[in-house]
Amino acid sequence: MNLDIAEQKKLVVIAIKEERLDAHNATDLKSELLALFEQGKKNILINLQDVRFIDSSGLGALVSGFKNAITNQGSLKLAGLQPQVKSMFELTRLHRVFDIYPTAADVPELP
Amino acid sequence: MNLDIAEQKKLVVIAIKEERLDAHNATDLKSELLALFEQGKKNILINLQDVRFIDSSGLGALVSGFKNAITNQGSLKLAGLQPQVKSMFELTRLHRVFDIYPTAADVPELP
Amino acid sequence: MNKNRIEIDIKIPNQTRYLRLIGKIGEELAIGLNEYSGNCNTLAYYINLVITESVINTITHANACDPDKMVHLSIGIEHDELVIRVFDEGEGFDINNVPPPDFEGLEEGGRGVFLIRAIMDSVNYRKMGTENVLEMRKSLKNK
Amino acid sequence: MNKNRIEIDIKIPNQTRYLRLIGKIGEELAIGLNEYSGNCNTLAYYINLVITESVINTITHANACDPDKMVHLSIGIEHDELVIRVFDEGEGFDINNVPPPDFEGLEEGGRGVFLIRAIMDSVNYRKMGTENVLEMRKSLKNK
Ligand SMILES: Nc1ncnc2c1ncn2[C@@H]1O[C@H](COP(=O)(O)OP(=O)(O)O)[C@@H](O)[C@H]1O
Ligand SMILES: Nc1ncnc2c1ncn2[C@@H]1O[C@H](COP(=O)(O)OP(=O)(O)O)[C@@H](O)[C@H]1O
Repeated sequence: MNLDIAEQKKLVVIAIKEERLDAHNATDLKSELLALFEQGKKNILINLQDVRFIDSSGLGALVSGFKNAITNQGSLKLAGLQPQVKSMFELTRLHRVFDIYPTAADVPELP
Repeated sequence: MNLDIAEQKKLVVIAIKEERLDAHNATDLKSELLALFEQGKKNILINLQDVRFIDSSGLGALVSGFKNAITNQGSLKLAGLQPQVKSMFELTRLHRVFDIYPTAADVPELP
Repeated sequence: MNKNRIEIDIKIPNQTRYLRLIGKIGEELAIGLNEYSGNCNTLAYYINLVITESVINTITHANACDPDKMVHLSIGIEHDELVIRVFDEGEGFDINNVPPPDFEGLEEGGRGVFLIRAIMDSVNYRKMGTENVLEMRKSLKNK
Repeated sequence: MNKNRIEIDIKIPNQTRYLRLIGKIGEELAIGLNEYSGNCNTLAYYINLVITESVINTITHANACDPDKMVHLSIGIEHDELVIRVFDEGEGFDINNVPPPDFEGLEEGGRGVFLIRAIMDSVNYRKMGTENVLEMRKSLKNK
């Protein structure tokens, strides 16, 4: 899957360069996230601004990453959700789980 | 069909505000053009910049307008063709019939 | 009678790479529905989602991810309803026994059927001859 | 065998408002064709066009613009070919007797069959039982 991965100080920013985050590529995202945690990178920001469509498998990959972040005393934040993508988080109540920022620039710097 | 019609001195500029110019709306365009000729407006520029798709009926409506313009000692010019739309004119050799300008701004003022 | 009848019958290989195509077909059908009383773009997204969720269940659960199997579905308009049917020849399951997601826990899966039910007006899964059919309906009126 | 087989069978009312939908379905099918050796976006446009041209001919010529009739077509992938079939129950015609457009004259119509032939690798129209079928094929390889 197409991802742009950039490191900003303590934060790894992953921009998902796909129109869809779905059952076809969710496993790829899960493995990418696992690889980062294994490298000791534990504070992740996922930028979804290019994602127009997310399904329950896409949500599942983000939940998986979130749990791994917590287990590693890290964090997984989200930014750039398009309105219809956001509505998927609301329908599944996952907007109460994730820290969600309007854009990547709105995410506060890590201490 | 959605058209923006504006008069610039002696030229009537018609911007087609549709993604498709096809058998579904070509007759509408033909009638709009006829109505203009009947009002004595005979120099027409059709801006196709929003048109992503044209079929043989769309081409037919433009040919119809072109013939009416000629009959009325007027003109019918085209501007703003997207590459795939342009290729339809080339396949049917109609690029040799119409005066085609890159954008509406490239069309010379009428004397 | 026929006036608004549309039938789209689709067979694709049992592979996730085709989810985009079938989701898009549903989306395009919804976008053109002049008769829908709500927002067509929202409906389009939801139909894309429902098709994606139901077909991924067929791919993984009924067809056990075998890439040589096929998936069969239909998308259509019948009497002011948008109807999606997904057929499978797997063991079947009791859709009424699928528990809702645990909103406090953090499960990775288990949200597909919940989303389908949340979006569609009626959802049922039943045996029909040698196959099973998941039938999902959404009214285009007064909603 | 099944690996790349796709079948999309469509029935729509005999009305021009559905041209966009069926053209889009062909376009989306073409956009996803990883196996195509050429430019998928160009192919997508052409498939949209061929579907539009062949179905408008069915709507106007075979079905005489009767909005209560239906149009039946299929779009699919068979053995590395994209195949479009449009069925009609009209009087039929001899596609080999359709003259090419008059490139010097300024006819309004008469470019549909020409465009279909220019784009597709093989085009034929024949009687099949009680219906006629226009079958159009394009190879996805070495082109
Ligand atoms: N077509 C099907 N055939 C068999 N079982 C199915 C089918 N669709 C769904 N199921 C069952 O219903 C359960 C719930 O499905 P769903 O809510 O989509 O979550 P998930 O697929 O993530 O487990 C699945 O785990 C599976 O056991
Ligand atoms: N499905 C059909 N049934 C009967 N006649 C047809 C059909 N499709 C095409 N034709 C005939 O072929 C001719 C050429 O078609 P075409 O090149 O698309 O131009 P046009 O439709 O603009 O006349 C039509 O005028 C019509 O006589």
